Amino acid sequence: MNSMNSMISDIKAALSPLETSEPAFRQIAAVVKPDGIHGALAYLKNKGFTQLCILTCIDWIEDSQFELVYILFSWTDGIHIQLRARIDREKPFFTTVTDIFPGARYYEREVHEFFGVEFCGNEDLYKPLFLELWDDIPPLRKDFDPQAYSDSKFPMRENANEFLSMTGGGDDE
Amino acid sequence: MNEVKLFLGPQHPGMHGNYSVHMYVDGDIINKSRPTPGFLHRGFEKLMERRLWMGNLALIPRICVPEPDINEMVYAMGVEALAGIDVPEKAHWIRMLVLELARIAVHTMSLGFIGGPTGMYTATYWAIAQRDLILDLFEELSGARIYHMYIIPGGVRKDLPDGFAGHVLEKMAELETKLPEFGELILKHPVIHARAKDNIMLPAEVVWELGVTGVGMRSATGLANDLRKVKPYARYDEVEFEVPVAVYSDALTRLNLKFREIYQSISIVRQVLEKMPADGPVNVPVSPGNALRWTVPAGMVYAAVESSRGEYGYFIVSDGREKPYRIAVRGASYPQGLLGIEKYLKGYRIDDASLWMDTMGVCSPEIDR
Amino acid sequence: MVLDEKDNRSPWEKIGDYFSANSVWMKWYCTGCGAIEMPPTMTSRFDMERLGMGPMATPRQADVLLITGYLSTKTLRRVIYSYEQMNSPRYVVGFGSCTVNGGIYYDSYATINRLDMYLPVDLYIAGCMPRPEAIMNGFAKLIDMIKKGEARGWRHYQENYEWYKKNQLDSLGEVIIKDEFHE
Amino acid sequence: MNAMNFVYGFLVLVAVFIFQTTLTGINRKVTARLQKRYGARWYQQFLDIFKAMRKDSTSHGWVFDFGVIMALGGIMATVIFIPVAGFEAFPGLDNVFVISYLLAVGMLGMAMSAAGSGNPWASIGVARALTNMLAYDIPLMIVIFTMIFAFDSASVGELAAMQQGMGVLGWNAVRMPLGGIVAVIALLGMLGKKPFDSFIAPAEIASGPMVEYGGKHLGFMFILHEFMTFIEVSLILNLFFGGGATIWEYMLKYAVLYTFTTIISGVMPRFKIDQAVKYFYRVPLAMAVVQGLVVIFTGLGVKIWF
Repeated sequence: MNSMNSMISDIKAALSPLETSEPAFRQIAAVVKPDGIHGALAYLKNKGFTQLCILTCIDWIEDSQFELVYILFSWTDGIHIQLRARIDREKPFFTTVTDIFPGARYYEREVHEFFGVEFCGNEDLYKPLFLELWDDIPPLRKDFDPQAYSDSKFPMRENANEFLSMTGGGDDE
Repeated sequence: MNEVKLFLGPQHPGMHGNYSVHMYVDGDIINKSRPTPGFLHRGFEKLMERRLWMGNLALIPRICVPEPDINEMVYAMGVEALAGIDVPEKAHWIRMLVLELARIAVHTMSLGFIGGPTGMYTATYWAIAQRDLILDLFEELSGARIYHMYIIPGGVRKDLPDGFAGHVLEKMAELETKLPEFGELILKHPVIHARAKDNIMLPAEVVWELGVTGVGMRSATGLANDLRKVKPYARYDEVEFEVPVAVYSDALTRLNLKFREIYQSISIVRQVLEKMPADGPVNVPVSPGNALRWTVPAGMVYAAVESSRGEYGYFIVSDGREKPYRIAVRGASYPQGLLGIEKYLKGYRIDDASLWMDTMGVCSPEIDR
Repeated sequence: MVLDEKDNRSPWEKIGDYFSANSVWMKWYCTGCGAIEMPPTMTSRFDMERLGMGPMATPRQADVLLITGYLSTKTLRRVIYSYEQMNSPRYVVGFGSCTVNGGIYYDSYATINRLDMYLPVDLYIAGCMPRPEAIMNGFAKLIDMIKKGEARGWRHYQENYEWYKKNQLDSLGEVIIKDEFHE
Repeated sequence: MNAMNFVYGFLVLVAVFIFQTTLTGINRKVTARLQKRYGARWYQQFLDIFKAMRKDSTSHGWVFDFGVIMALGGIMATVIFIPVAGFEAFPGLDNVFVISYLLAVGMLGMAMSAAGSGNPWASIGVARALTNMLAYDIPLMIVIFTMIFAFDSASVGELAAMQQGMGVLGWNAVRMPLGGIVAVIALLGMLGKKPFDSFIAPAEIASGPMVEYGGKHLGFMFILHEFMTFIEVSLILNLFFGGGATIWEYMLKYAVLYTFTTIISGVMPRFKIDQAVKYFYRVPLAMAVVQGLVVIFTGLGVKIWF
């Protein structure tokens, strides 16, 4: 089992990350440039990080950037790695990593559906996955307001007694 | 060749939960299948950004309905890592107790649900009744049967009630007398063998390709890849337990593994009750003042626990304010429930599709969120 | 659902309602998390079959549609489709606070807030989620209502079809999905 | 054959319906007790049928409607020809072949109707039901032909009468033990009890042929199912367990045999359809052939018997 320190120095040497940190017990965070993600994932997979736990995205609306997060896990070392890269929010294009981790396919579809990030090379990207007949901006973007959407689409109940008065019930119980 | 399009689900008795597998069949054989999630999509990740750090406690257990405690645990672990909270010793042990009881409940239920696809309804009836005994324990502990909201950042909500340890031991003893009956009825039944043996295979290379964890991974690779062993959380490094493994993963092996894990969990529960400190605080206040105005320092952390279906994790981002900036959920059944169904259900029969859902442990609410 | 006060059922309808009340088959459709309390209600501990209730495989065979919890729009389309496949007399039971007013998901972009805008609900069972005891109690109440001829949501749906359809279309855009395979 | 025969026939139908439906209700309770619960009321099956008859129903075209009527007519006609404890509404017509061909009319009606609904699950269910029929029929027919050969009679009533008078030792199930086992296994298949119920499996094909039936159509299907159960159990009872000298003996034996199949099915999962066929063509078929050879070439159990 490699120690955390040697792993961090390995990563620093091989990936030349912009920044590394240790956010939690046995967890390493590394920020790389977007074009370095592919190489970094391939390198880490060879180092024993064989499992892609999750691929997700963060919307930094103030910086006008999306941050893609790849979390890998090594079952031999018991270490999680967060690999992060920022891409432009206005031009959210990225390449797929399904050639390295085939399991990323559905995560990419999900990120595309919820954030609108397009992964070139993932052929199923444009099929709807979770949402059906969606007619607004991707819902997990920060500028999407679910309350307003809900109010406009799904009417609320005006008062609590309405149902009781409608059915004429409520008195006998 | 005359292909027929079929919907297995969402309203099909063989489907657990609101999930759908669309397939093209030729006779009984599946030629092509495609998972259709999203029927349970509630937009949790968005809703969590709109709730306070403490307010989220009510929301998170609803992500995985059969086993809600893992949600509370990962959320608590992640927030504690971000805010640098040290959890009192006793709280760790109580958390383990809750998690293991939940694991027993889920495994018992999933053993019983094998009755759905195979038609063994008697097993279902018996197993659900056994699970109810554990839900009674939860009710005594937290006041709720399903959604407990018991594990909170900083510890657990309150101490164990008086006499709780005794009740747990009683129920465990009763469960141990009933489990051999299930073994007899389910795992040794020749017709179940005919249905489940050499069926719904999961080869080791597929495990690595999809990223399947949990029982699926352990039954195929022969490695004891359990987060409780590999990266212990709470006090799992201080209890002794085995992780059952196998090198040939068919539906029957996975059932067997689940059955053996129940015994391991019972043993962990006993050890926890033995080694737990008798007194001491069970939680620490997370903030000096109003917990509703509590802010968590900025940072990003990934927390994961071993659920009954595999690695279950939250990726939590805080920007230092009163609400989380983003929380992403890694559902444990994501790989086998989506890509697995799409790629590896081909060639099996219609009857086996729900067996896949059952033995792999596909939990639709955590896929949809 | 405005009820006319006096009981103007013919004797045949009364006999029919007696049979309907004592043999209520529910549609096996787990629409939300309340479904996790259905297995205990059905199985050995609470044993729903005592009341003559049992699960049925398809909407054609069923009498009562259980909406077990929140409904996402994607599910609501299927639920409406299922409801319209059922043969009358048919009943709808809403489980949990999510069907009453959206519950904890009041601000979600994917779930509806009021079930009775889209389907004629005969009975709500409160709770998040309702315990098996509450479910049994609710079913006993439903049986009572059917016996007295009070569960007339299906007739209300027929009479006010345009109103329901308008609500459904307003919220969902399209009720029936033409291509579920997305190809 | 005069008017009285038809009156008898009608009375038989009414009596059979009441008896079999009551027994089904009691068997639901037996299953419930097996599953450690209280279970439905004994008359629940009546309530279910009358409730279904009360409901509106949806038609899927004239083939769908006509198939139901044809099936019900065929099955009801078959019931009248079944001899019960020496009583026959139409004496002399209780030939095995008459019964099995009339039964086929009912089966075909069901298949036609279900396929007429246009639902793919129903088509799969019908295909499975016919495959299942093919599977259990061959071993059972070998045993029945052996019996006809040995006793020189194809009349169900005569075959039943021949077994009476010797107590248990007279039963064909004892004279031909392998054949008796084959008959009980085939009965499970005929009744659609587990492990051979893959054609109506709810969790696999959403109850198969029944998938589109609702309301009155479903009520007819339930009545049809009760009659069909009566025919199948009666056939096995008459041929292998000596029928009954009195009506009470017959009813008692019938109830025991039917409850036995229920209990077996309570602790069984179901075979997939291909496994069911393989199973029938392996064990029961071999047993049936061995039984046939033994009876035909040695006469053991028929000519040589105490």
